[in-house]
Parts: sequence; structure tokens; C-alpha cells
Amino acid sequence: MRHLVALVAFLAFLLLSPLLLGVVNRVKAVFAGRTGAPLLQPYRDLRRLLGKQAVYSRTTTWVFRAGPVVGLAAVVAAGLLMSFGGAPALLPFPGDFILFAYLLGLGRFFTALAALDTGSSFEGMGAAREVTFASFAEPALFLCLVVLVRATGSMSLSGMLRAELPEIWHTQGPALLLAAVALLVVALAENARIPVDDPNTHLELTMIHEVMVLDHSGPDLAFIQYGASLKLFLFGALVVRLALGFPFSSTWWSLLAFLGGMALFAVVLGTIESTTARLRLIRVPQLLVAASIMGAFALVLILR
Amino acid sequence: MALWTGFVFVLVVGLDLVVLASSRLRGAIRTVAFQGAVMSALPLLLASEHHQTVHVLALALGALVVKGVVIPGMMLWAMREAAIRRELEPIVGFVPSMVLGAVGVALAFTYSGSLPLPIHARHTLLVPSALSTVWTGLILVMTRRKAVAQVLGFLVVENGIFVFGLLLSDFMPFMVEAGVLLDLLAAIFVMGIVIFHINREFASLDTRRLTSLRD
Amino acid sequence: MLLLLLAPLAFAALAFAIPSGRIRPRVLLVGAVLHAAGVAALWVLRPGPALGGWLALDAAGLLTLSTVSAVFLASGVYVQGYLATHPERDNRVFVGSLLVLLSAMTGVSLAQNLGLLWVIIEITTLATAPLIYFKHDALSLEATWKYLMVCSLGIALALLGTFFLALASAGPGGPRTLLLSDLVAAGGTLSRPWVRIAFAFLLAGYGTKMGLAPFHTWKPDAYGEAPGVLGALLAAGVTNVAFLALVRVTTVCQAAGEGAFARGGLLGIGLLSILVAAVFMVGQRDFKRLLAYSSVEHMGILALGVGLGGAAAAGAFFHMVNNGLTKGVLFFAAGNIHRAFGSKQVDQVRGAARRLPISGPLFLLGFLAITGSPPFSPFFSEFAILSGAFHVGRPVVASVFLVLLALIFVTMGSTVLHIVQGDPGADEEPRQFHDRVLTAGPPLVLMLVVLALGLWVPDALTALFEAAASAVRG
Amino acid sequence: MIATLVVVAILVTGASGLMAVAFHRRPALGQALACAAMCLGALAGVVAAVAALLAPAAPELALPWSAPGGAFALRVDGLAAFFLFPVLIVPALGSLYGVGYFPQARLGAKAIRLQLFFGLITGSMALVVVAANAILFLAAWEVMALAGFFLVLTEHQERDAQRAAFVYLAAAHAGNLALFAMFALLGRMAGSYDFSAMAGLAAAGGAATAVVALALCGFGMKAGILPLHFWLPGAHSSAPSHVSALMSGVMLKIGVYGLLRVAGFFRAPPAAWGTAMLVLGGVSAVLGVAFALAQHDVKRLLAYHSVENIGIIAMGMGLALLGRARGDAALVFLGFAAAVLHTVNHATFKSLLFLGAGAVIHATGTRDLDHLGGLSRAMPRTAALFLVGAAAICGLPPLNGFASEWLVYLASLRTVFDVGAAPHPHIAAVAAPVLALVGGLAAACFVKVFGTIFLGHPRSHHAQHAHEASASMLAPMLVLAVVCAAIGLFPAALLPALARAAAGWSGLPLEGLGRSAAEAGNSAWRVSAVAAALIVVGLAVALLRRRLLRRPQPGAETWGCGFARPTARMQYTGSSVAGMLVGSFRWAFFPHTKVVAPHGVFPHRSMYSTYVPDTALERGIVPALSWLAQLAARARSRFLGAVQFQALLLVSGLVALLLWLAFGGVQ
Repeated sequence: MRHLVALVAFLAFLLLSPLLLGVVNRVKAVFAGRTGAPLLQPYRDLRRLLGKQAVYSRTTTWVFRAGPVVGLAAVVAAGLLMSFGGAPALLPFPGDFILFAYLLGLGRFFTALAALDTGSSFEGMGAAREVTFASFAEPALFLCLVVLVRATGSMSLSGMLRAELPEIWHTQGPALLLAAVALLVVALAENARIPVDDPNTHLELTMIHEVMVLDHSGPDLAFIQYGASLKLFLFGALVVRLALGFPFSSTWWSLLAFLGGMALFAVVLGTIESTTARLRLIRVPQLLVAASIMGAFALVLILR
Repeated sequence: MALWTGFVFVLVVGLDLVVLASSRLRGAIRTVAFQGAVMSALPLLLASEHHQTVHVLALALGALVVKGVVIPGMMLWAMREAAIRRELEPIVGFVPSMVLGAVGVALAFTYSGSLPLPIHARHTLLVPSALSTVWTGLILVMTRRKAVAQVLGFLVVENGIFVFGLLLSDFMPFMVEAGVLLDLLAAIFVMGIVIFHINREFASLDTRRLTSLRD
Repeated sequence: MLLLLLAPLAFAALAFAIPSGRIRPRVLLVGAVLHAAGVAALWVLRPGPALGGWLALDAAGLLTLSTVSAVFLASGVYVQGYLATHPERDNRVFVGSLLVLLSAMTGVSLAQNLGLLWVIIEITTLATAPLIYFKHDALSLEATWKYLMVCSLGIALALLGTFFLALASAGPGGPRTLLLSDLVAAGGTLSRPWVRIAFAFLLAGYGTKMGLAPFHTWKPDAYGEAPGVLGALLAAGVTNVAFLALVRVTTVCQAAGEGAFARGGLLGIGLLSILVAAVFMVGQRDFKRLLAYSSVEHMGILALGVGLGGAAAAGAFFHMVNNGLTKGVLFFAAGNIHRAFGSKQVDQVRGAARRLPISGPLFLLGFLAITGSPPFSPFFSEFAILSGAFHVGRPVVASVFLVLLALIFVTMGSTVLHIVQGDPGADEEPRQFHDRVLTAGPPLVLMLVVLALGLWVPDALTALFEAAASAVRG
Repeated sequence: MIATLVVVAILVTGASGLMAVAFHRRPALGQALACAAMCLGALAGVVAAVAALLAPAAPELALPWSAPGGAFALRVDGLAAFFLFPVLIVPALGSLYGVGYFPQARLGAKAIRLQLFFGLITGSMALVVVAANAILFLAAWEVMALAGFFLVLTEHQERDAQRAAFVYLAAAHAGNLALFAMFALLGRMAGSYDFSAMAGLAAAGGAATAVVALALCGFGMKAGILPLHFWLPGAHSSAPSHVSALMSGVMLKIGVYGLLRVAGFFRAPPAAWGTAMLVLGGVSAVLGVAFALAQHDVKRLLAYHSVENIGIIAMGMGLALLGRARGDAALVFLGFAAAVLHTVNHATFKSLLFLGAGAVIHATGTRDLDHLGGLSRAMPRTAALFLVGAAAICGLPPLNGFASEWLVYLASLRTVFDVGAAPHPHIAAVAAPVLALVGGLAAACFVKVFGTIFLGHPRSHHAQHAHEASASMLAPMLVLAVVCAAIGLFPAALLPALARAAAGWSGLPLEGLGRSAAEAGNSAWRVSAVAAALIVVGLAVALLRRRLLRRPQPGAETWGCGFARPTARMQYTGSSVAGMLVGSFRWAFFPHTKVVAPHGVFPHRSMYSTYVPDTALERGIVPALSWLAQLAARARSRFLGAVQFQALLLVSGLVALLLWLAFGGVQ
């Protein structure tokens, strides 16, 4: 039974991620007073891109073609480790969150290389910024995860995000709150959302994540966008499970509740994007360092 | 007999101070020669009864010949050869070298009493005069400019050691004094040659020229 | 044993007699070979004392004698090549004094009577003077003058010290003699204050001959101006012999109960010598003077070793042998480099390894050996001294010793590497001074001996070190 | 029997250089024979190591040797066996690589000398690892240091090679002197110089801390832990590439081996040692990778990465020592396994990267990143292998870098739980985020390196006519890449052997370590499972892509946001990719920036270049030595030449002795 729930959760992860992006765009549109694109628009975009023809720059080599493939594969493999809504992951083991973080790192590594392969200064700019901010975000992510390890006593993601998390809130409330906020900031940075990076800006000089994928087209662009949505879903699962601890006896009910939570997360994300403006590039490292300090503070609290 | 030996010791120390004060090289050489001659009389004066007179006589005569005649003669010859100027200006000036000499002598005399001599000192004044002569010799070497003056200083040091050697002459056989004489002869002989070469090389015996070897 | 002392004198007389300049070096070579054979015989026979106990062979004496004869043999071969390159200079005095020096050094190794010991050391001083003056130019004259003046003063103080020692033994019930064996036997009866004053004077006197710190000022001048072969003989022969004299005096102090005082003095002077050597090596522009300061440093290490006592004393004797051989290599190579480049200044000498394919690398290997790199034997002796320091419980001394060694390695290394590496550039005058069998052979053989000693120390030698150290050790 | 096999391996590899000397008239044959001898010796050594690992008791061998206090005693225990693998395999591959990279036919005497010392250094390193006596250890250690000096000096006519070689030799010798003192102290504490007598020493007391401090100086200098790493970048960048691969991949590990061996002597090391090692490791890792980011020379960059990886190994060791202080077997196993596994891994991927860099330098002739670019088109196979190495060093999952860094993470997280004796060093948990920061920076650095060298347009004429490396250079790189992938995919296979080595090292009972090895084992199998899943999904996506893009796709110019004529110089260079990060680490290194600002309406040539010197060397060591030199110069007063002063010196020495005699009052 446990494997069935895990499989269903994993399939939900694979299928519903683009919907998450749709909800976020819809919330931003509502805030802007527009009716916005239909919720299923991301699925249509993916189908359109998969059918289109790809144009490749003459300076690029096989690295450019491998970038999107490895990026997508890495995120899917990371999905195998994540537990969605309290249900255990498909392959849980102690220390799996380290593999989870490094798989995302692998995806980022190849995307940045693909960007540099095009030989254009804009893509180089994007790659440089991406790797710089990532190296600031990594410690913050790990600080929060160490806090979770200490709080829940287990070293695997499934163990950390299991059902008894709400009881732990009572004892370690403040530390977990700090960790949740820090995790949210890291999620925003990793998925190139507003305060750190603007997903639909057109001025290359200001972009970070978008400018890296500037030269991709056709199926490659589809893989990248699908990968980005999966990654957002993963981070969402982590934040939602940590923040909204609702005690449900049967796993099916908690799975449904988790999907509701994910919708709520999308709404929260939309509101943040609509209400805050982009930070100047030199402010972003300070934000991420602030997140690490919050994580460290939470660690000190919990280790006391 | 003790009165005479005491008189000789005081004369030796007196001559030390004269050498320190002398500004002319020729005068200094003659003073040191006289000191050597005087000292060579000491073995006779100090000879106690159970000593073989032949050995003491030979020693005294040898000392007289070497210290009094051979070495001063050689140094005067070296001076004529090098035709050097007469006067003898010490680096630190006459008065300070004199004062240093006097301090040395005073210290020697006051503390020699307190030194626990294991055997009966042949004469109370022997040890202090030996030490003060050695000290004067060292000052001469350290303060005089001329190479010949430094050899003179070395000569005075040897005289001091010779006097000290007398203390042991009764039980230490002939070897000790012979050692001193041998050392004296050899050192002065070689230095004579060197002075001759220095003069030929530098056309002056002033050691200020001899300072190019430096780190 | 007496024969061994007189044979070189006979050869010296012969050398003086022979008119022609070409045959005289052969006489030197024959003398060296005979002397080495004699020493080998001594190793086997171990004869008893001669001349009524005044000449006897003990462990320390045999060690010094072997080092001296080994380096003299190498010098003998080297001199053949060296004099061939300087046909114009009259080598009568040179060869004669070398042989006199050899007999004097043999004498000191065997002398048991401290008075006799002092006289023979005086002879070594006089024999060395003309050798330093071999180049007959202004600088070597100045070096000779300074050498003579400082050493004669030192020797005079040593004589005074010997008298004090005789005085100490003349006390009530004392042995009233300067014979080493009697002094040691009657140790208790010697009057202690006089023994301490005697040790102070003798340390100053023989320290001057050995080149320890405050008395070392003659060494850089003499080694700097003397030809390479004399540098080797001085560093390996005369200084080791002076060290042997100091060891004899320390043995007497040890017997008289003043061992702690003697070892304290040696320790202090040893460390001071290494420090002074380190300070004066920094930025040294003349590589022969650099080797002179290295000799001051290693004499300091020997004094330190004996000063520490215990296992370090055995290490010190092992180091005496190693230091002698390695200094031989360094000075021969330095001599070759000096002749090949015509200058001693570090700025004008570049790429010695390229111009002198044997002497250049040997100079580098010699440097590595002297600073205690393991495959060579000085490493083991320095390590023995160091572990001795820790065993005796003096960690502060050991750490200061190590820091100074590191500093010396860095300073010496920069100069030596500067000389050996790089390309020499076009040499203006025709290359008549290059590596020849006679001039490059001896350092090569000595280097192989040092390497062999590093890999395999024969048990007989280790037994000797232990025996020599037991006399001095507290 | 096994020990004699090891001795044979040491002798054959040590003497392999003689083949080149013997056949110098026929260089190709000479080099081939030398390489064959090296591979043969390596093979024998590896077989012996594997046998030693499987053998119940550690094989020993003792031969008579007369050095005072020394004995030719060898002991191949678990720790030594594990270190034998990199010490023998990397040089064998290096000499194979040398056939193409440093041919004796073309370079003559220089190549002969290189092979001679290449063999010597391998033999001496193997001897150091199996030595069981302090004197033998020190002798082999310095022979290794000297051989390294002559190897760095291969290009002896270049000024900076000479300077780097001298700095290396001075550092190595200073380190050795610290080791002299350490072994003397150990000899005094244990009574004899044999390692067997030194096992199980009490860790309390000043002597033990002094030993560890000296060990940190001596071995830290050789391993390149941060403050003592100043000799490393110069030496590794001026040596030929396969030599720097050997030095960086293997010689630094001998320093690590020394630290582990000395730490193993003490029974229950206090927690302070572990924390000190952890902190040193963390600082070395973070600042090492920060320095690497700021470099322009590819070999200096890789050298600084060695400092970073040594830092990670030191963190592993620190955690193992903490484990032994708390008596927590799992922490000991995880820390020890992390340190040793990362040593082996680092030896493989660092050598792969250096050989790759060597191929690039061989093809283009320059080491400066900003002159290269677009080489993956001219050198596709080198680019692919270099990418494998880069991914491995950043610890990315399917490769071996991840396996060992993962163990360090597990060890660090283990300290979070209250297990074992009272003082719980929770603070060790900070090691995990520090390692994450290092991982992020390493990824940034290797994106910069791979991007600037292999991707984009060629930036200079050097890069335009590069040619692919020869087969003999690519083969060793391929072997190393395969080893990286194998360890990455199946890390669990090595854990049981690591448990036995840990038991031998720490003295804890085997079953406690075995149990934690089993736990780590089955989660390691899960890691392999996820890696397999990653590869399967990747292949599936690739197949989907090929099916979608069956028809040939049109090519076009890169979209330069409308810029008409982009030139190669407008690409992001090495310093620009790392610009922001270098800016944030400004407090650690003081970059020299030369800027010719463009001025006027049509500015002519303007230029911006940054150069980051090694802070430890430029701000620490060089000023100290020059201050000492001035001090010494002042000490040599000008009137020292006068005879009178020399006489005065003599007399004052005597007077000082007499005063000390009178007032010193020696009892």
C-alpha cells in the first residue's frame, strides 16, 4: 500500500507541475486586474514547443544539446527522493536530501555550461550570476535541512516530512518557523521568482535564469520549462509540508490536503511576485546571506 | 732575596705602563726588550734549593737571549726596512689606554689574593704581575694602529705568560718554559716576514688599509 | 704509531729539498697514500701507547685521524690537478707546509699530554699561515695577517689555560702532570675553581682554532682567500683537530666533577655559533665566505652535541666525520667553480651546473647533504643530536636549533641555487678551467662515501662513536 | 610474501627511470621500457595491496639496517593498502601519458632526468606509505621531497620555475625539520622509533599536544593545508602536467597519510584535536576554492583546488577524531571512510584534470584561460574526459566525488545527535553547510574553467589551431574517467574494506564499525539506484528528443540580442564569470587590478586585468624574510673587518665566559 501511495504521489508530481505555473500566472493576472491566460496554458505551450523545429547556433557543440536533457533528468531523479504530502518517497534512505541538493546542482551545472557554449556575452552573464547566487543559496538550504534533521531525528527526507511533523511544531515552533522562511527565500532564488529574478522580463541585462536559456528552442525549450516547473513543485512540496502540518489519519486524505496546500503555495507565490519588485543584483547575495543567518539562528535555537 | 724579586715584579708592571704611554715606536720596542731582559733574571731569583741549577741557568740564558736581543733586533730591522713614521697613535687615544691599563693592574692586584692557589705561591707578587702584563698586552693589540705595535702587544702577552709559567717551573719540568720560548720565537718570526710583505704590498704598516675583507 | 707521526715530516723535508716543481706534488701524493695506509693499519692493529704514554690511540683520536687522512688523500689527488693549472706559482712552500700540517694533525690526534697537544696545535697554526698566503695578493695577505693575529692570541690564551690546568693538578695530593690518563684517574683531587677557569680559557683558545662564535672572525677571511683545497683541509682537518682538543679538556672537566659546567659552556657557545652563522649567511655575496660560515655553524653543532651529552655526544662524533667529508666536497667544488668563472661573487657566477657538469651538481648535492637531507649521512647525525636533545630533556634548545637550521637552509639555499641554476651565457675567455679527472674526481669520491655512510654505517664505526662519547658524556 | 611483493614494487618503480638512462641512444625504446617497468611495478604493488586488504593480519617485513635507531621495517596495514592504490596507479598512468606529452626523442636529457626522478618519487612514496620505522619514514620522506624538487626544476631555464622550485624546497625542508622534532618526541615517549611501539600512546599531557602541533606543521606543509600551502600553486604550475598530476593527486596525500598515521598512535585523542582539524579543513576548503576562482592560469587553479579537496579530507579526519574522542563507532567509520575514500577519489579526478590541462597546454602552448576557448570542437575527446573530471571534482552525483562528499555530510550530520560520551560537539554540524558552500563555489569554478577553455569561440590564435591529443595521452585519461564513474556508481563496494582499515587505525572493535558500514552500505546502494534512475531517465529524454528532431535542424548565428557583429573577445572570460564571487572574497586575497580606462569619444586600446597573488606567500612569508634580511644586514657593522675589533671580540668572549663562570654559579 505504501508503494502505491508513493507512486500516485510521484505521478501527481509529474503531471500537475505545469498547472502550478498556470495558477501562479493566473494569480498575478488577477492582481494586475487582467483575466490572465487559462490555467492549462503551460500544457499548451509545452505541446506547442515539442512540435516545433529547433534552431541551433553554429558555435554550439554537443554540450548545448545535452544541457536541457541532463537538467530535466536531474530534476526527475530528485523527484524520486522527495516525499509528497507525508507519503514516503519512492527511494528513501538516510542522507537522501544531500543527493537531492546535488542532483539540482548537476542540473544547474549543465544548464550553465550550455549557456556558455553559445559564446554570447549575455548567456555568459546569466551563467555567471546563476552559479554565484547558487553558491550563496546552497549553505542556506543545508542549514535548514540540518535543523529539520535535528528536529525530527531522521536523516531522510521521508522521515523528516512524515506525519508527526505537527507535534514537533509544538516543541520546536520558532526554529521551524525560521527554517520555513529561510527555505521560502531559497525556493524563490532557486526557481528564479520575482524578488531574485523576473521570469518574464525581456531585457537580457537584468535576467538571470531566463537569459541562460535564451538560445534554446523547440523541444529543448520545452524540456527546460517542464524541468523548471518540476523544480518549483519540489521546492513547493518541501515548504508546504514544513509549514502546513495538518494531522490526517489516512494517507489519501493527507495527499489531497497536500495538493490543496500546493495550490495555496501557488497563490502565495503569485501574491509575493505581484507585491514585491525585483532586487538589484548586488542585493541578492545579501538576501541569501540573510537567509543563511536565519537558518544558522534556527540551528542554534534547536541545538540549545 | 724576596726583596729583590719583589723589586723585579714591580719593575715589570711599571714597564707595562711605560709601554702603554710611549708614543714613539722605537722607544716602545726598547722598553719591551728591557722588560724581557729583566724577567729572564726571575728564574734565577726564584730557584729554590732542590732545583737543578743547570736547567734554571739554561732557561734564564735562553729567555735573555730571545726576549732581550733577538726579537727587538728583528723588529727594529723591520722598522728600518719599512721606513715607517715614528709616532704611534692608538685608536682610542693615549689617556684612555693608560686608564684601561691602570684599571687592569689594580684589579689584578686586588683579586689575585683571593684566588685559592693550590700550592705555595713562589712570591706573592708573581700572579698579579703576570695577569696585569697579559692584560696590558691585550690592550696594546686592541688599540694600536700599526702592525708592528700589535706584534709588540703580542710580545707583552707572551712575557706575562712566561712569568706565570715560572709558578709551575719547580714540578713541571723544562717543557713548559721551552713551550713559551718556542711559541714566542715562531710567532714573532712569522710576523716579521708578514710585516715585510705588508710593507711591500701596502707601502705602509697602517692597519686601516687592512679592512677591505668584510661581509 | 711514532712512524706515522714522523713520516710526513720526512716527506716535508724531501719536498723542500726537491728543486723541480713537477715532482713535488707526486711526493705529496705518495705521502698522503702512505699516511692513509698507516691509518688503515692503525684500525687493524690498535697499537698500545708509545713515548711513555704521551702518544696513545683512543676512539676519538682514531675518528679524527681517519677523517683527516681521508680528506688529505682526496686533497693529495686534487692538488695534482690544482697545481697543474697554476704552473707559474712556486709550490715548494705550499707542498712542504701541507705535509707539515698533516704530521701536526696526526700528532694532535695521538697526543695524550695536554702540553704536547698545545704545542702541536701551535705548529698547525704556523703551518697554515703560508698556505693561506699561496695566492700572494693583497687580499690573501690581509687574510693571513688576521688569521695569524687572532689565532696566536687564541693560542696564547690556551697556553694560559693549560697552565691553569697544571696548577689545578698541582694541589695537595694532585697528580702534578698534564697527562690525560693521570688527570682523569685523579679527577677528584683537582681543585675545582681552577679547573673551571682553565676550561674557560681553553674554550676561548681552542674555540678560536675551531672557529666557534665570538672567536670565529678569522674564518671567513681565511677560507675566503685560501685556495679551495686548503679550505677543505682547514674545515675537515684543523677544526676537527681543535674539536678533539676541546673534547680532551671536557673529559678532564668531567673527571673533575665539573662536567655540567663544561657542557653548559659548550651548549651556549654552540647555539651562539649557529645563530651568528645564520645571521652572517643572509645575503652573503661570496660563496666561499658562505662555506666558511657554514663551517662555523657545523662547529657550533658539534659543540652543541657534546654540550648536550647522552646520545647527542655520539651523534656529534658521527657528525664530525660527516661534516669533514661533506665540507671536503663543498670546498673542492667551490674551488673548481671559482676557477672556472674567475670570480667568487655570486652575481657573476650563474649556471655552474651547465659549465661544470660534475662540480656544479656536486656543489648542489653537497649543499643538500650539509643541510641534513636524509639520503646523505649528515641527516642521521643531526637527527641523533636532535633526539639526544629531546632525551636529555631540553626541548627549548632543540626547537631553537631546528628554527636556526631552517633559516640557514633558506639563506644558503638561495645562494647555492642561484649559482648552480640558469645558463652561464657565453664565457668570454677560452675555457681552460673545466672539469678534469684530477680536480672533479676527489669530490665525487667523497660524495659517494658520504652517501654510502648514509645508507650503511659499519658497526665498527658505531662502536667507536659510542666509545668516544662515553668519555665525554655526563 | 605480500610485503616482499611490495618491496619488489618499490624497487621496480623506483628504478624505472634507469631504463631511460640505459637506452638514451634509442630514446623511444628507452621511454617505452621505463613506462613498462613503472606499470609492471605498479601492478605488483596493487596486487600486493589488494592481498594485504584481504589478508587477516597486516603483513610485515624487517630487514637489517644500521642507521642509528633505524630499522628497515615495513607493515602493510589497511590504511597503507588504501594509500598504495593512488600512489602506484597514478604514476603508472602518468608515465604512459608522458610518452606522448614529454617524448624523450624530442626532449633528450630533460626527459631522461624527468623519468629518473619520476620513478624515484614513486618508489619513495610507496616506501613512505609502508614504512613502519620513524628513521626509514623520514629518509624516504625527504628522498620524495628532493625528487619532487628536481621534478619541478625540469624546465630549469625559466625564472619562475627556479623560484617555485626553491620555495618548494624551502617549505619541504622546513616541514621535514618539524617532522624531525615530532619523531624525536615520539621516540622519547614510546622508547623506540618503531611505529608498533608508538601505538597506543597516552593522549594527555603537553608532549602529545606538541607532537600533534608539529605533525600539523610538518604534514600540513606537505599536504597543503591553508596557511602552509604557499609553495603549492607555484610548484604545480611550473612542473610538467603529468608531474603536477602526480604531485597534486598523490604527493599531497602522503601528507594526509602522515596525519592519519600519527593520529592513530594515540589511544583516546581529546575532542580539541578533532575540532582543530575540522576548523583547519573548513578554512582550507573555503579559501582554497575562493583562491581557485580568482586564478587565470589553469594549472594554478587546479593546484588551489587540491588545497580545497585536502581541506575536505581534513574535515573528514577531524570528524573521525571527534568520533574517537566520543567513542561513537559510526562517526569514526564515516569520518575515516570519508577521508580515505576522498583521498582515493581526489587522486583519480585531480590527475584526470591535470592530464586534461596538460593536453590543452600541449595543443595550444599557453596556460592562460583567457587565451583559450572553443577547444571542444578541435579536441572533442579531451573535452569530454575533462568534463567527467570537472563533474567529479564538484561532487556531482553519478561520479565518485559525490560518494566521498556524501560520507563527509553523513559524518557531520551524525554529530547532531547526542550519541557517545558527554561533550557533544554539535557545532561540528556546521561542517555540512560549509561543505555545501564549497560545493557551490567548486561548481562555479569549474563552470568557468570548462566554459572558457572548451566552449564558445576561440579567443586567440593559440586556440585556433589546436589539435587533438594523441592516443597515448587519452588512454590514461579514459582509464581515470572509468574509475571515477565506477566508484561513483558502486560506492558501497569499498565500504567493508574501509571498515577493516578503520578498525586497524582507530583500535575500536571491528563489529561496531562493521555495523555502521552495513547501514552506510545499503543507503549507498540506494544512491547507486538513484544514479541508475538518473541515467535511464536521461537516455529516455534523449531518445524522445532524437525522435522529435529527426530532420536536420537549421544553423544560425547565436542570438546576440540584435548586436550586429559580435567578436570572440566579447565572450565572458574567466575573470568575468568569477568576478562577483572574487569581489565578495576581497578580504581574503588582495587582487592587483591593472586598468587602462577608455577615454575620449573614440577610445583607443583600453585594458582591464586582475592578478591575485598567493596571500600567504606575498603578505606573510616574503615580508618576514626580508625583515630578517635587513636585521642581519644591520648586524654586520662596517668595522668588523679591522683586526683590532676581531681581537676585541675574542677578549670580550673570554670575559663573558669568565663572568658567567663567576656569577652564573653553575651548581
